[in-house]
Amino acid sequence: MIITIISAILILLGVVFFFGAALGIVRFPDFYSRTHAAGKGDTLSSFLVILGFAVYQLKDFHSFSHDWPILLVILKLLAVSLFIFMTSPVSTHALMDAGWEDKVKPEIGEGKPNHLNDDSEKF
Amino acid sequence: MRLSSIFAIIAVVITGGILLYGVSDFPSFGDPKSPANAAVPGSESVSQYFITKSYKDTKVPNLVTSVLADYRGYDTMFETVVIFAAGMAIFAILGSVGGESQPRVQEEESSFVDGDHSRIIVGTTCRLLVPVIQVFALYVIGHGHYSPGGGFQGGVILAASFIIIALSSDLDAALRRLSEVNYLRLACVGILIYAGFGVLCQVLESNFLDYGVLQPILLTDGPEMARSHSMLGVEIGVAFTVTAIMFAIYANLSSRGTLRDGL
Amino acid sequence: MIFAFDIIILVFLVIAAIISLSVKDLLSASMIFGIYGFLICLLWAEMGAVDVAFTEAAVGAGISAVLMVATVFNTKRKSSD
Amino acid sequence: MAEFFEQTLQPHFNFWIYVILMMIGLWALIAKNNLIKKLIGMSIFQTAIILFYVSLGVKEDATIPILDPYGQAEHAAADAEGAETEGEKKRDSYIGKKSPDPDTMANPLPHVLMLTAIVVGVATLGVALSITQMIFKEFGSLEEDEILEIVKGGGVDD
Amino acid sequence: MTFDHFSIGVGLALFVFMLPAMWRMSVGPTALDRIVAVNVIGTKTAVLLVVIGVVFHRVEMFVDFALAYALLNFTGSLAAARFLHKTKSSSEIFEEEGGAES
Repeated sequence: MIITIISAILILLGVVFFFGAALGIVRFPDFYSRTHAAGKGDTLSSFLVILGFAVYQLKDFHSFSHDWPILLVILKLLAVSLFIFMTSPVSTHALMDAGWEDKVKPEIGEGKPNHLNDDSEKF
Repeated sequence: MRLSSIFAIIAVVITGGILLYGVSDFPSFGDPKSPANAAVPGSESVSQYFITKSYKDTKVPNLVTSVLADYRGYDTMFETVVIFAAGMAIFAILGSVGGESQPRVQEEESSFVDGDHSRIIVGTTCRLLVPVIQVFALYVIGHGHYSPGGGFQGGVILAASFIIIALSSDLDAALRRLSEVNYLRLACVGILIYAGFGVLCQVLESNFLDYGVLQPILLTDGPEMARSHSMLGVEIGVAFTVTAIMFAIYANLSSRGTLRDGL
Repeated sequence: MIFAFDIIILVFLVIAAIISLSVKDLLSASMIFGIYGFLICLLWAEMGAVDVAFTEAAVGAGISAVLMVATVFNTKRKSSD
Repeated sequence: MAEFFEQTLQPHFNFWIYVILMMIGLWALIAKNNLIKKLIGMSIFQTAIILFYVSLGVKEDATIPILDPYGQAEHAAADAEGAETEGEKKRDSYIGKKSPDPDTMANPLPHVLMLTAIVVGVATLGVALSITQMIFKEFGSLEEDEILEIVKGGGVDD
Repeated sequence: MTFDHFSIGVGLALFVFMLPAMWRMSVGPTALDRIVAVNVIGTKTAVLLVVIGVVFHRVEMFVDFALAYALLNFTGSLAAARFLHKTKSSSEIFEEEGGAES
């Protein structure tokens, strides 16, 4: 029972972060900030949801000799989240770099330092 | 709106209307007693036979693999031949086979320029991930008896790993790992492995692709395990062909058949 | 078969198909066709066809979109409709 | 409302959507001007047909067509009933003891037929894309009407 | 309420959160926004496959192709990024003839 509650809490936390990422994709003004929402929010929340389901697998775990396949499943689930952690930020990074090459203008508010709109200076 | 567009809408609406009308006579979705799933009275359904008897016949828990490589092995063999033929068609259309005979110049591994952050991040991650993807592809091919997977899936994933190499550095780097001559050889070897299993059964005085007679060669206990092991061999053949042809399609398409300076 | 997922995926599928046919940028069209592949894979997974879903996962994520992007790279990116 | 849902919507909703997807694909094949759009339409048409085939093998409340080597689903049901004792727990020996019930397992035959069709579909898509590239090399355009005009005007002057 | 119902609810929530990405995919405004939306939906697909596996009580089978998605998901984005590096910028392509990118 305690395992189910822990996993439910982790999964709900992940769903909350998914909601944040979805909100960011709609509400943010320009491409770069949307990429930021997609890269960070989705990665963390998918990690949390998958971790929650991995914890839930432990409910059938009674003894090591009978239930070792469950440990294998948990290992694979953790591998899924690890690879999402590696690939999702890299692809958003590549996209952001391509956007800079593609001359997508970032949106800067009034009165802010505006060096990002200067094409001559690439950070 | 163009005239052809109006005619297209008329044709599509008529076809779709007829099909929508016909759908109303279908058995409902998910019905276990529909004619495709259950036995017609007086005869045994073939899919019910596959579900109930397949494990006894072949000792393979994944029913899809056992039906794919054993009961319908002849079909799968010619599906593989179709993929091979598609690869040959692409070579014929884009004209790349035998384009250059001298070996490719062995260049240095492309080094990173200072400040080229994108190349460093993407290149390093791909270098870390490609071995994992290749090991995973081999796992998918080999473990296809017990979990979803098999030759087609594993071959496609293996080809995708080479495509990732080509995307993270350049096409030359991928072609150095799997060159033009080698992928052609690999595609042919895959089909020869598949057909070889069939001919081997014929040599042992049985039908084409009837794996049960291979028991004295494979040294297994019982013809069921012989069928299981032969399926593994057949899947490996499929994986060779699919890997080679999928990578060949990408390499030719991305460089217009020249195999140089691709995407 | 999970009926709740079934309806939603089918509706999304029609939306993705229409969007990928209506954008004028062929690069976007090929990438949105990738989304169509993801949704098809989910549909097969919830129908219980795991092997088919695995094939679609490998093909749709790894090969299909990349082939289209390669062709668009070698031809023209702008489409008239 | 519930009656409409059970009598009309649930049995045939999937098939309606397949027909709609097929109509979208056919419309794109006929009416779209760009060749790559036509190929996308062809792929949509193809997936609609594959979807139709696979959905013939779907059974309600059925599991996937892979026998359970460790009997996990069975044990979950037994745990829920509370009838499980430690002595009966032999996960390895579940399969092979009894033959599975055909009604509780999805039909594997359509999966096999369609699994190869997907990979073959990608290979043929590759062939179509290579033909597209050669058309672009020859005519310099991917639009159908421009290509037709060039063909009607006597072909490409080399 | 069993854990199955909870899992189905989580799956439905993930589908609902896919809708903003679909909307971003349809309105653009640039091609890169659409590609980011593709990326987001790809990540959600890998999670949803695990959810479906939990509902079927067969996670050990479904986790394999969640793994495949996690490993291969960035191929498309990588190809698109490379495409944009190697061609001239999309604003030039779409504005030289006066046609808006949509």
